[in-house]
Amino acid sequence: MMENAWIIPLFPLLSFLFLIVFGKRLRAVSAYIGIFLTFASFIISLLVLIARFGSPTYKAEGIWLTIGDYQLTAGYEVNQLNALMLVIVSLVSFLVHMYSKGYMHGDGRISVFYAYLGLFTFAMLGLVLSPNLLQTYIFWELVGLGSFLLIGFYFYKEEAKAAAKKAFIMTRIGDVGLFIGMILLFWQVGSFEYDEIFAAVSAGMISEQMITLIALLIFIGAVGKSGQFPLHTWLPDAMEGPTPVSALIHAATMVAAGVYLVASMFPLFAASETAMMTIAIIGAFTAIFAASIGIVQKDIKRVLAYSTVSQLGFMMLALGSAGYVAGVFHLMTHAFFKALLFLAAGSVIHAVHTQDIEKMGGLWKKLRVTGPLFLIGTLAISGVPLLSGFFSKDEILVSTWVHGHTFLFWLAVVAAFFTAFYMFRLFFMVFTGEARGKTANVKESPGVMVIPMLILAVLAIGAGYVNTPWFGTFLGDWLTEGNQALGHGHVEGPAWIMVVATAVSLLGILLAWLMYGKKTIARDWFSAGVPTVYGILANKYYIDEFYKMTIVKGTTAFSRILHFIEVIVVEGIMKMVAGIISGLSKLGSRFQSGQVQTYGTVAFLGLAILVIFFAVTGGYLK
Amino acid sequence: MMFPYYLSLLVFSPLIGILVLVFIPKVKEPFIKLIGFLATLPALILTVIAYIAHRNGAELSELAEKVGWMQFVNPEMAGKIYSIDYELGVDGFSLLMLMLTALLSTLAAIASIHIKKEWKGYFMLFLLLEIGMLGVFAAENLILFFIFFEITLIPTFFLIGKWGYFEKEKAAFKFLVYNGLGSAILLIVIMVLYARTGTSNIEAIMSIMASDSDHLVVSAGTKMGLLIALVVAFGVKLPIFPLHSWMVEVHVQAPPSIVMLHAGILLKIGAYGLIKFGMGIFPDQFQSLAVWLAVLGVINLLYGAFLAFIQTDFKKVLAYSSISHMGVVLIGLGALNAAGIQGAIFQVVSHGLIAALLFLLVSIVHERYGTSDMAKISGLAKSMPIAAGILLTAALASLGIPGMSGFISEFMAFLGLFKEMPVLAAIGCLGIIMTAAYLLRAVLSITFGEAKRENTEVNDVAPLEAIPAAILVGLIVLIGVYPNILSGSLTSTIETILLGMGG
Amino acid sequence: MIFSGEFLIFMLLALIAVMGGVLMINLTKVVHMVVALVFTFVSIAGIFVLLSAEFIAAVQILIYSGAVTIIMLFGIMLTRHNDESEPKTGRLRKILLFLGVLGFGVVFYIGVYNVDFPQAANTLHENNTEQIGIALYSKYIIPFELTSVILLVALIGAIVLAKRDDQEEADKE
Amino acid sequence: MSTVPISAYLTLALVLFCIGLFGALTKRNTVIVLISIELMLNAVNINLVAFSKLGMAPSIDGQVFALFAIAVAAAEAAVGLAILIALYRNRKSVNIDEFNTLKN
Repeated sequence: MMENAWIIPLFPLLSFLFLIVFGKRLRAVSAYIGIFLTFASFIISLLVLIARFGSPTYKAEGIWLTIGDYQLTAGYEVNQLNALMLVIVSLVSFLVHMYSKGYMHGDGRISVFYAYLGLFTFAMLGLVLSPNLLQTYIFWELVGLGSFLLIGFYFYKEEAKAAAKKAFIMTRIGDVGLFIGMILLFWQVGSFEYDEIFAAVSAGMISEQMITLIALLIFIGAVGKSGQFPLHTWLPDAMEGPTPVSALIHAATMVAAGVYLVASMFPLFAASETAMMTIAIIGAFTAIFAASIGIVQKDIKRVLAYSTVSQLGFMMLALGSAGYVAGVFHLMTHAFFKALLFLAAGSVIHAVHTQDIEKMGGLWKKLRVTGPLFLIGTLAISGVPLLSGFFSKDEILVSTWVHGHTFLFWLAVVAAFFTAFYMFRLFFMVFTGEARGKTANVKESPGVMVIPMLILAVLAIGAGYVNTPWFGTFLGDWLTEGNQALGHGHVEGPAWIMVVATAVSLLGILLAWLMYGKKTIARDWFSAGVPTVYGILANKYYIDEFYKMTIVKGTTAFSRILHFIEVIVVEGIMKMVAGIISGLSKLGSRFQSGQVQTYGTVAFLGLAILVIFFAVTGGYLK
Repeated sequence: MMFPYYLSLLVFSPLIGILVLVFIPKVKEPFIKLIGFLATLPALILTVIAYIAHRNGAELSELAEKVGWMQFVNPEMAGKIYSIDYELGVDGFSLLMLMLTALLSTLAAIASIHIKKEWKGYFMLFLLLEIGMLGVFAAENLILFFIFFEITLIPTFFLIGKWGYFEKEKAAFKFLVYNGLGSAILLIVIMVLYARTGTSNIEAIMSIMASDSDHLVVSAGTKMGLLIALVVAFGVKLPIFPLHSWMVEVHVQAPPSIVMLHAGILLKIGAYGLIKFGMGIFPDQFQSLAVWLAVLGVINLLYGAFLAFIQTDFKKVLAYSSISHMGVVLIGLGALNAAGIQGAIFQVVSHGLIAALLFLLVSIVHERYGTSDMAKISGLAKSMPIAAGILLTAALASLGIPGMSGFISEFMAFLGLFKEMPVLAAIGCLGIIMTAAYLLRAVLSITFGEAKRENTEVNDVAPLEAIPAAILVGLIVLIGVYPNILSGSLTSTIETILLGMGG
Repeated sequence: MIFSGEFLIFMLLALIAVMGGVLMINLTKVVHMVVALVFTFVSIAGIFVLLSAEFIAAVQILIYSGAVTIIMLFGIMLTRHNDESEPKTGRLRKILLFLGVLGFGVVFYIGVYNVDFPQAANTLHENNTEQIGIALYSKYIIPFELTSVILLVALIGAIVLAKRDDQEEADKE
Repeated sequence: MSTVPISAYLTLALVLFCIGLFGALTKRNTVIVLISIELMLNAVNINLVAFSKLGMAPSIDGQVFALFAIAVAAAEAAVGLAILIALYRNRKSVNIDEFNTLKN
């Protein structure tokens, strides 16, 4: 089966090509084509995963580009991480395809939407299958392209346009880091192949500083894609895209690509202590930073977006603390519960046609299915015991503690507390209490939207059990099998960590309940109590404004300066030269007065000068 | 397959069209356009046949031809006969350029349907321009090269000056003055080389120069001077940073179908000349100049990008983007290793296709909206979804999205430069971000957003317009997905160049 | 240098000739200029006599001092009677030309001032007119005839040019 | 034989030639320009005649040439004047500044 893995990304590609060409005529039928083809992908992915359990890594490559003495190859590889990601991606993608059938119902450009989804899925699957860094980079960019197209799907909205542009450019900044890192690595190793890179790293062929530099550059790529601080601002804005897109791209798959990249390059990162430390710090900081913003947001999707940023920070923290398994594990569980949350949020938005949580409330009774599903997602992300998020988050905390990052550990704990708090704040505001908006016409979403959510809910509950301290660490053992560099499959940590994690999440839920559920604590005690802090948080630490003031304005100003140079200096020199020439010719044309005497004078003067010259110099022939 | 005078026929095949056009009354518009289009086909077919034959293992040297042309005796050296021969020949690189030229000429001929007046004169000049361009890439002789080089100038001048937009005359004169200056410098270089070596055959000069390690034929200083002059001469064409201002104006004022050829081929003659003559004839001097070329390349890249960022006219954005992209060519050349040179050549081909595509779209949009001012067009995705889609594709190709040709060339050029000058390359990478920024800013402001009321009543792309666009997109994607399709025929060219470098 | 009578006369004639030229340059009235030049022409005739070219001298007086001068005076009369003085020309050009002419003159003077050919005996002064006549009608017969053609052409040309166009006249009236 | 050296004649001719040249190029009145040209021709004649007597190989040829020159000069004067009159008739001026039809 594994030798046929190359076929997996081709289905969505086919879907993309087919729909972009014939979509106009197919209209609503396009949805079925997209769903069917992604389903095929998913089935094969599943088969590949099953096949991978029993056999070693499979890899096939062909020559793609010859550069001098180097042969760059393209191909595909199925190892543990790839196989797992294949299934996650194709499953979520399939579910989102299905969900979109209901969500996008009636949209005139549905075929385009499915085409874009197909493109994205193709790129993401290609990314996952890549056996070398160059191919990863190629699909990495294509994934960004898919994301860009889908964010800008509502192209007539100015916000969507701005968000798409921002997403593309900000991730591109990160991509350039990856680009540079990749090329530097190539000249160190002489190959883009992961195997050879890791071999070179373990053989000590590359100097310590170089590894650190390369690792950090590659990490910049991951920062851009995964919305880590300081390149995180595009991710919340990306919520301008249709909600299923947010679920697929900006929660489950693409944003996790950064984490995936770091995970798949893990041996390289592990070789540099500085790089690992940086990743851990950035991860932890992003986790708490985004969580603190999430507390005060009023847009349902933005809250989820900040929570995504924050969770991605957790994953980075895990990877930076050598918790390879923890990172990948959380990546998997997060994919499920965050996709679930987004789809449920989409269902809510679909029902009430607003994203402002201030205008929701009391939807529990109206949305009989969506409500509980949302609750499941919320519980999972908050780390309530026995749901998937609990296990993976616990794993991360353990890794961090064991690795000795005490301070980061406590940061992560606080972030976990925030997470529980703002997620339940969201839940209570949306589903409980008084209805604050028009909820008369609210109807539950159609089955085609509910079924994907149900599947994801099951996974959000159960996915954690593949790797638990109690029932065995199957996932961890399998992932690290046959590869020393990835660390141990399971990290033993002190038992109190689990207690602390449970305690903070329950504490967060309690606080949220007190404020928004039972309302024993005034809702505005925070915003009224410390308005400055509240203002900072509500304005996302003014990061966007800061960028606008510095980078955007700076670039424009610099461009203006260059424009000035262009006009004054470059054009000026040209004008000057032209002026001198035309001045000279004007002078010359004055002699062309039509008067014979003038001509005679000039001719004679020329003669006289020549004569005098030759008389003085003695002539040419002398 | 390969009959004698194959290349001559190829180069001069548009002449048939000119001759036919002479006898057609100038009012028969559709007929003239049809003839103009058909006349570009023989060259295209011949180049494609040659390329396929080459891919199947045919030797390109079979195509070379040589006929005595003129001879004269050097009065001071009795017995030494100076001769200039009519010599045509191709290598992998120039065959590629020939194919690109033939293809873009055909497509530009199709895009010329929007020409509004004097079709007869237009197509006659157009075909003459094609002869010049084909000749430039097929000439194996410096003097012949120069003649063809000049042939390209004159039709372009008239095409811009007569069929362009508002300030067409000014642009045409600027074009002529700059390029005339460039070709004057080129002529000096050619004449010095000819006088010193006694031959004008490019390969003969190369071998003389290669064996002239003691600088007996030409002193080291002169060589350096000649190379710098060559860089300036081709730098005008390319264009290199301070010599670029003519090109912006030409891009804005010339008719889009001509800009397709201009941006697609004529600019590339500069790169072709630098690679073929600069590297081929003065390999050692080129090496010492490489750093500066790379620096210039980075300046070009960033300068063009930053200026494109604040333009308000879409055509100007594209013009500065061309400057920026030509920086990549220089970067590749400056890197002076297999990756870099291959990247530069790829960029030449790739930018040729992408620029042609972009200007094709400009012509389509301009035809319908009567402007290319970005403030006046918006919501193209609503009114002309197909055009908007292709425009977006072209922009993405231009900004180097993998899977399209722009990425491959950019990647290889930077790959090359990072090996030699990592810090400079890292600065250059800023250009990648800027490219994304300015292209998206421009393209999104046209395609996205609310469609203006007066803009809604326009037709989408007509089939006749869509065909060239589809061909271009197809080629761009083909090169992007499977770049080896080009690199195969380039290997020998690059090896020869690098051998000359002694590396 | 021998201070001979011949030299004295030469100096006198040369002085008159140059004086005439300089006056021609500096006088303001056109008629005066022409008259000044008559002096030059006459003194050049004297120079010719000194050079044993009596016939040329006679021709010089007849044609230059007589015919050409008279033609010129006629020309002046026929064109503009009241405005005989001439307008000023550009000062810069005058200065430049003066310098140019001066330089030109100096250079040629340097070339000329010590030209000295060995004196050879000659018989030019004997039957000068006869010698010229023999030369003209034997050796130079073709140029001589051509000269007559030129004169004829000039004659006809001058008449054609100066003749009023009848058509034009008719239009005027 | 002759006590006046040839250089004296040549110098005299040179001076006259220069005066004629200066006059021809600076004077505004066309008549004077014409007459200056006559002066230059005359200076040439002096040279011819001087060489005919005091040159390396004295002969009558120089005088014959001077005659030819005089004939041509006379013809020139006549034609020149005729042109002048024709021009005057058109332009009502003999000022050479106004004769600038060469410009167009």
